[in-house]
Amino acid sequence: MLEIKCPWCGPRAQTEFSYAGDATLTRPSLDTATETEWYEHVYLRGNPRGPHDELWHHAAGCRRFVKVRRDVTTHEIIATAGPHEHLGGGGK
Amino acid sequence: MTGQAFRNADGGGIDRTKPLTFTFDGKSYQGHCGDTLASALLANGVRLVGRSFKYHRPRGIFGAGVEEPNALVQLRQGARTEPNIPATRIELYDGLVATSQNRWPSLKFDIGAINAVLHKLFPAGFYYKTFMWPAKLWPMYEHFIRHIAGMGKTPTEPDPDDYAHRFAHCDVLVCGGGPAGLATALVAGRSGARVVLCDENDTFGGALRSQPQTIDSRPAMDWVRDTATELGRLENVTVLNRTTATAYYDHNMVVLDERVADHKIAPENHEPRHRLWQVRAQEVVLTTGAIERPLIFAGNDRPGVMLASAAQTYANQFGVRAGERTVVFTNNSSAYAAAVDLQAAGIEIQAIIDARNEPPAGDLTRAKDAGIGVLTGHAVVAALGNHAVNSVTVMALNEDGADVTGEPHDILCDLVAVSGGWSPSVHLFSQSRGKLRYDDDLTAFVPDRSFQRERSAGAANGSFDLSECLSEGFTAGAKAASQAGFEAAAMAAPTCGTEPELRPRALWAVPLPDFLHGKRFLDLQNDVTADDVGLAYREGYRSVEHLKRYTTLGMGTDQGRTSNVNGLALMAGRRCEAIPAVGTTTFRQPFTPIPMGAIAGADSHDHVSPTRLSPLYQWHKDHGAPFTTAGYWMRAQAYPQGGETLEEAYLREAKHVREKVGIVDVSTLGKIDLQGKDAAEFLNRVYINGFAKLAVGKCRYGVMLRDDGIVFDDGTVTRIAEHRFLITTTTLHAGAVMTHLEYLAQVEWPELDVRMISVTDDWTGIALAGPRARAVLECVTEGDVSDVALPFMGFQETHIAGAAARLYRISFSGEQAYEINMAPGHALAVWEALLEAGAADDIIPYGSEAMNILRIEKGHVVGGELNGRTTAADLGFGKMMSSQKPFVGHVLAGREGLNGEGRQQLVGLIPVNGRSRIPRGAQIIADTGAKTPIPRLGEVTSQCMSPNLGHPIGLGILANGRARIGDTLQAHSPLTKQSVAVTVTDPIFIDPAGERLRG
Amino acid sequence: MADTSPMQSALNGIAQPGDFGADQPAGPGVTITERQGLQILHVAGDIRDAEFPSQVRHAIGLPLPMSAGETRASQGTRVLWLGPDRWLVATEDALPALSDAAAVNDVGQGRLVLRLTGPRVRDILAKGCPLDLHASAFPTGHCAESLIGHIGVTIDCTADETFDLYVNRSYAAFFWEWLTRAAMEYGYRVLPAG
Amino acid sequence: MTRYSIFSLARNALTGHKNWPQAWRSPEPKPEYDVIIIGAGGHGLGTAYYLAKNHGITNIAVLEKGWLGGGNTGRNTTIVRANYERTENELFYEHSLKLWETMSQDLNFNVMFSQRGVINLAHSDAQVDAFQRRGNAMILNGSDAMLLNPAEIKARAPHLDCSADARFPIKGGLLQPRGGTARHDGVAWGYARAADARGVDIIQNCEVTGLDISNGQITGVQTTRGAIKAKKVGIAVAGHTGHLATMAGMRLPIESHVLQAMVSEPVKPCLDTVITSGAVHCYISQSDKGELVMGGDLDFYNSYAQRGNFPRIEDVVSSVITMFPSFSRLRLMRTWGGVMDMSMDGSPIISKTPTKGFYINGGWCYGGFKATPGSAWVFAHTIANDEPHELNGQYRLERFQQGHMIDEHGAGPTPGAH
Ligand SMILES: Cc1cc2nc3c(=O)[nH]c(=O)nc-3n(C[C@H](O)[C@H](O)[C@H](O)COP(=O)(O)OP(=O)(O)OC[C@H]3O[C@@H](n4cnc5c(N)ncnc54)[C@H](O)[C@@H]3O)c2cc1C
Ligand SMILES: NC(=O)c1ccc[n+]([C@@H]2O[C@H](COP(=O)([O-])OP(=O)(O)OC[C@H]3O[C@@H](n4cnc5c(N)ncnc54)[C@H](O)[C@@H]3O)[C@@H](O)[C@H]2O)c1
Ligand SMILES: Cc1cc2nc3c(=O)[nH]c(=O)nc-3n(C[C@H](O)[C@H](O)[C@H](O)COP(=O)(O)O)c2cc1C
Ligand SMILES: [Zn+2]
Repeated sequence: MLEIKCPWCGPRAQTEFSYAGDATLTRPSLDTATETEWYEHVYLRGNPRGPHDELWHHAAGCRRFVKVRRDVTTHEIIATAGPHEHLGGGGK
Repeated sequence: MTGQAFRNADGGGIDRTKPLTFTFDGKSYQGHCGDTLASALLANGVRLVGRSFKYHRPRGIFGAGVEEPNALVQLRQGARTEPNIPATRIELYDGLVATSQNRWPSLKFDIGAINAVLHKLFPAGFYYKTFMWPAKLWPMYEHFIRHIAGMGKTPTEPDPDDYAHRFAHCDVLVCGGGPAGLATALVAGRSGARVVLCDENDTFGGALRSQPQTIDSRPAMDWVRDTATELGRLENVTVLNRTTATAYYDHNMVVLDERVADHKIAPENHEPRHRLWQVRAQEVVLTTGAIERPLIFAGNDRPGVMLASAAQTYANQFGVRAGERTVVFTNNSSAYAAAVDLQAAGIEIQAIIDARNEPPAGDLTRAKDAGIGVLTGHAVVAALGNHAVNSVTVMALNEDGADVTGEPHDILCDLVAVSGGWSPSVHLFSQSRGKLRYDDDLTAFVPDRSFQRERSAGAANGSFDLSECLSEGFTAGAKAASQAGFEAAAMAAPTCGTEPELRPRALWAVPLPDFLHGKRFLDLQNDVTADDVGLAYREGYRSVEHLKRYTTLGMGTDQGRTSNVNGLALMAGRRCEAIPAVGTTTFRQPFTPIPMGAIAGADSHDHVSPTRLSPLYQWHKDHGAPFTTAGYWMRAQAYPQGGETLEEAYLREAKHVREKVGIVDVSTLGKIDLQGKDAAEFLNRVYINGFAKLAVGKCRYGVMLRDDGIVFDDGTVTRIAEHRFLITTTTLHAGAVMTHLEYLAQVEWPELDVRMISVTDDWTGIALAGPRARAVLECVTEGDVSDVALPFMGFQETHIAGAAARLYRISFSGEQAYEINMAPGHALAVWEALLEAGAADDIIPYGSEAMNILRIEKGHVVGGELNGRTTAADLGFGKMMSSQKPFVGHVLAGREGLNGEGRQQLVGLIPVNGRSRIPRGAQIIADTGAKTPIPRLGEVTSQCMSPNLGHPIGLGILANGRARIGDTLQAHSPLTKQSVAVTVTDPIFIDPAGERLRG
Repeated sequence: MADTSPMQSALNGIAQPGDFGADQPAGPGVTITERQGLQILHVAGDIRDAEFPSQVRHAIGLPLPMSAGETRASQGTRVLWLGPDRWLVATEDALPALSDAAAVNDVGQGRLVLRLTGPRVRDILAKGCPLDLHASAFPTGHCAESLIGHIGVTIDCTADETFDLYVNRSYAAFFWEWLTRAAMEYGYRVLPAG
Repeated sequence: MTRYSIFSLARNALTGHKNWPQAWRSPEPKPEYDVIIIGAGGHGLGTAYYLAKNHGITNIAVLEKGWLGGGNTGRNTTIVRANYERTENELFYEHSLKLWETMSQDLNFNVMFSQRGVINLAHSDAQVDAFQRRGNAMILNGSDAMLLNPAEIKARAPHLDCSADARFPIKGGLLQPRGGTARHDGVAWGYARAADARGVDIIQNCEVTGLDISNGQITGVQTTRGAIKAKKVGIAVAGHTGHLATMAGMRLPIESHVLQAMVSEPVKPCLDTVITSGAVHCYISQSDKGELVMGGDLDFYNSYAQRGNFPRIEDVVSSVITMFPSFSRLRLMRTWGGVMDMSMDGSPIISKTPTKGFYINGGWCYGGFKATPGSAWVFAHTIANDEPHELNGQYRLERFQQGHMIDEHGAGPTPGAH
């Protein structure tokens, strides 16, 4: 079981969280973005083999979304932060 | 010691004053407290204990611990029976019952042994090459293969025992309680760190329990006892015996399996049978010791061939002679100590056959002092005998070990104690992603680089000398504690009696001379031989992974503990490559097999996933309602009266509601309280329709889409106050909608001032519906609920039956209806008050089935229609989609494929004959006689008998459905051999103008 | 208008007072009491909005705890940190009136509150809760939201060997069964609700 | 190729099995091939085989970074079925199922395809409805399906708890009698041997590290064993699809996730069919060797690690013993993980790409083993003709942008959700 450091609650068990997907995506504007921009946003993924920035939802804790940089080849967590903060640590 | 012919009068850790009776294959024997089943069987001279997997060869006891590949038995009887338990791992208790496996009709005479005769036809992978013709006979061949395979038998009754889980956190976890582990735990424990120490055995001491040594000139076991006592007294140390570190996962989480009651006939006083620990450790120290490897020669599987350390364990720990006369066959120094101990236990040592040409002088002196003859540069080429060994054939090895030469000579013996060197137990290390290194001097893989916060010490680290084990343990304990933030006092290693280095000679399989036949077994459990490696090589299965899968080497319950290294070394030899270049197969969890019950803990059966109950649950139950699940919720289906079937009951209820009045428990709907200055704007973005102008005290129906433009969920939104809304969701999507809204608010639109909380549990919901609904309501509230004060889609905060309540005039049934929300503690009172107040109006409770009928009659969509593929337009919500404002999903909803020709749209269906039920799950087609594949125009998503219309109806989604209204098509169910002609209609069957709900 | 309607506990018909499970000469491993009559508010707000914390403090007489797991207590009232923008106020007194600065919900009836006390309480909770419940990591005055037996629970260590658990009401029966089964091996006593 | 049969087995027995030839060669890579297939799993090897057999193209290399069959082909729960509701899927998987039925004979390698039936359990009336809908669609599309009542299910799986008060009571089940299991490794080996016999070079320990593309046309690949040229390159790398696509400068509607599987210790036959339950999240069958083979949901986070985590093991095992209470005392022997190519609608992508000569086969989610022969068949067709086969036109890459998703579960564009 992974241990994820919630920026608010501290280190907590993986089971308290639910995975919420790629955190590198920037949501297109609701009113001005094109169908292609939305298509790319909703469907396409970098799916990198290595450090991956992703969101986890601390569902059974503070219910905040947390940004996590995790190496998907080792599951090592490099850094965590709030959804609008910059992640420290290595990786891209 | 009745009948225990092989038990010595003294020596060992057993309690001779406590005789225990057990049976094996129906025959009764005696053993002692402290025995394992294996030691007790050997004490009684029982040597044949099982049959092998494929050839059904007779097999005996080979090891003394987790490495045992052979002696697997069916333990216990009835509901507690368990297959495949190694006799070496079973602590004897009084009344133990064990039976041998994989034989029929008996262990001594096994029909399956015919396979051994036909063995030539059955090399590794033979089944890939045959049984293909005629193809239709394969099921028969397979039936035969399956019955030959397998081992023990599955219980046929549910498990009567309890299992528990346990989460734990510590600074230092020590896996393995031999000298290295005890030393580690001692230093770490004294530092004040939170320490957990576990060992799979009943007592601590590891190898010292069976290999007597000295520490500070005293018996090493004294030190073990002192240390264990001190550790037991330290409050910051948790000491767990009978506890296997079974799995090492990411982020230093190690799973331990504690066998709380396996050493008893049954668990006592409510204790769980196993307790599964999930330990999160700052630092882990692996002190799991090492396991002896065998040497491979013809007939090396016969009962009586045994690991030297195992024979030594039986002698020293259990006072049991594993034979009368033994030949010790080794390629390293460790067997010399074993030989001396065997001799001391009264076993006659015929000779030590040492593969090395020049064993270290110390070994030779030791043998000489004990009067044991040593034959150097020799090997056992074959063990002879049938149900047990009776002699071995010995020959000289040539210089490179690739051949045997000279005169063969036979030595009589009933025990062959073999040692092929030692393999550190690196399983957990590998599971933690650690990288191994091959050590040529030890002829073994040892830990090299760690990737988690973990280190190895002692034999697990390739250090076999006791003083080295202790000093490595002290160092590891100190390092781990200080890494975890504690100040650890270094400890000086005590002086120990010296043990010679192993100095093994690599010898992976003794060559088989031409004049001899016989199989040289690598994997005793799966009957994989040295020749199978050759075959795999020849056929191109040369990667160790192919070797493993083609031959099944190491795929048994012992996971190849004693066979893998020999197998891959043989393959390396074939490939003319170095052993590290060939590599190992992957070590996987678990370390040793653990019962599935232990893994599930308390989380099985009724607790496999949570159940949620409405505050009215008990009332429903008391009134005879059967329940159905909706997500975690249990919902009352109907209230059958006096002998009614379920269907009769819900048809009656559905009719009654439209004619009179009824109440239904709708507590399961999701409810979200949304507050904040931007709440209205937030809703505007989330729903396809507008909410900015919704007045305080009004409700509105809303539909939300996913980002991809498909309908996500629907429900109502009520404006409670200027900046406060109550959102309802469907039962099934409540969690997902909440998460979706939180995501949007927190991550995407942080600029909006909104906060939300799920209030599903805080408000119980009761819907009151039917033409007489208002009349009933008026009896239980003092508020004004007239049509003017509370019109359709109106909202009030009021009191009902004395309880503070939220009252919504919304309708799912299409009738005049109210949804009443109140605090759950009051729900029962309100429910009963409504029934009482409504008695004059003939009120009834109705369940989820009638509710479903009412909504189908009104063409409301739920699960079958909101199937994650339909768009708002498909479902008839096209006009609701606002063009005034953007909302989630609107862009991708515009994609070509989600619009235009051919989309399946919501329609109603009525049987043409007015009678036939529309088959459940029917597909809608034009022509039942068409050629396969028959085009599917659509599908029936819901159907029921409409008690109010007097004929069956259905909802479906149909290609170009709205344009097909009036057409006749087939609702076709070949699965149930039903086909009903249906007329396509508007999906709203009752009161399309909505007069009833406004009335 | 005041509530006149009778109240019903989520454990009605489920929890029976008495001693259960293993015989323990030293007494039960844990004693379980349902706490009834607590007023509970869920308070959400933005602490950057200076008004909000001071208003809350004014209304309940306690400052909002600001760090993870922190609680504030006075006679009869406890304030629990649930997250950076959420708190739970549990009081035996009358409900404080909170202003518009916060999003407030009365969740008193939506929760089952159990008080667990006894020498084995941490052992029992650790059967299903992944948090570090050791006294050094979860001392008196500490609280957390987490999972116990796969159900979300708010855990409040109110005194040595004493924990209050807040469970969503619809899970009450399920949780009760989990809890009492977990307590079997240590023996447990159920006291009448109070 | 020496034909395998009981006669060749007997003949070789006489010579101590010393004369069996290699099942496949280990050739050095040539500088250029007509077609390069990346990934020697069942799909890649099968594609090479059908390119040779159906399309007469034999100058092919299959490049494999590890050992052939070591990807998901070698680590799946081996369930073979064609029980889909979407027509696009059903026709494709039914084609695949037909190929399974003759695979052993076609390859002259017994892949032990065992049609012991696959049962999907329904635990609520709504699920019975959904399964009936699916079963009907299957039959209309020419496949086989049967509806079972609880008693019929109990008769086929006596250890199953069919009691009415079970937490997930069994209300019925959808059986596909022709479904079953196969010996997963055998599939890879059988295709490898048959492809090799037709001249295909299978090159193991050869990782593709880059794709050479010029002017929108593929020209070859870079590998750990040097550059190799080809004008047509197809990838069949399952969990690594996203990674390979990056080399072509593409992002795909695919994420890589870890899925675990596990086996119990072997026991005598006790489960003679395949049981799956969507609501309880597990599937289970018994192998010919006797182990119970079990799986469940993903671990639900992106991963290329081939190793999973404990919560999922707990979950699968508790589901299994809830359904089969008497399995509680059986022991779990081994667990492992595989890297899954999860697509955005749960259906695969077998498609041309914007780069000429570059073809993609991926997005198999939980179910690509059963697709092996069908996928290989149509992928070979697509590569040979530079046009999709009629059965994979719908699996084109553009479908997402156009809004033609094939979303069996209606789970939407969340790759872990399918
Ligand atoms: C645990 C588990 C259970 C499953 N259960 C089932 C089931 O019951 N039924 C079912 O139908 N499906 C199941 N699946 C899915 C199924 O196993 C896969 O979809 C299928 O086997 C994929 O086959 P493949 O040939 O496409 O990929 P693989 O067999 O994974 O082959 C891809 C190959 O590509 C190689 N490769 C990757 N990158 C490179 C590179 N850069 N250069 C060279 N080579 C490369 C890999 O090493 C690998 O050998 C399961 C999967 C898993 C993990
Ligand atoms: N005669 C020789 O040449 C020779 C060879 C090898 C070892 N030894 C001796 O063995 C001892 C080695 O000491 P040590 O402490 O390193 O090892 P050890 O073998 O004494 O102790 C390891 C302990 O860990 C337990 N264990 C292993 N895996 C476990 C797991 N996953 N979970 C729980 N418990 C587990 C074992 O059952 C054992 O009790 C020394 O006394 C050494 O002299 C001698
Ligand atoms: C259907 C199936 C059955 C298996 N049976 C066994 C088995 O009986 N014994 C065993 O040790 N492993 C068994 N395995 C697991 C493999 O040993 C191995 O773990 C798996 O192929 C993944 O490879 P890896 O662990 O080397 O990464 C089985 C795997 C599959 C797919
Ligand atoms: Zn948190």
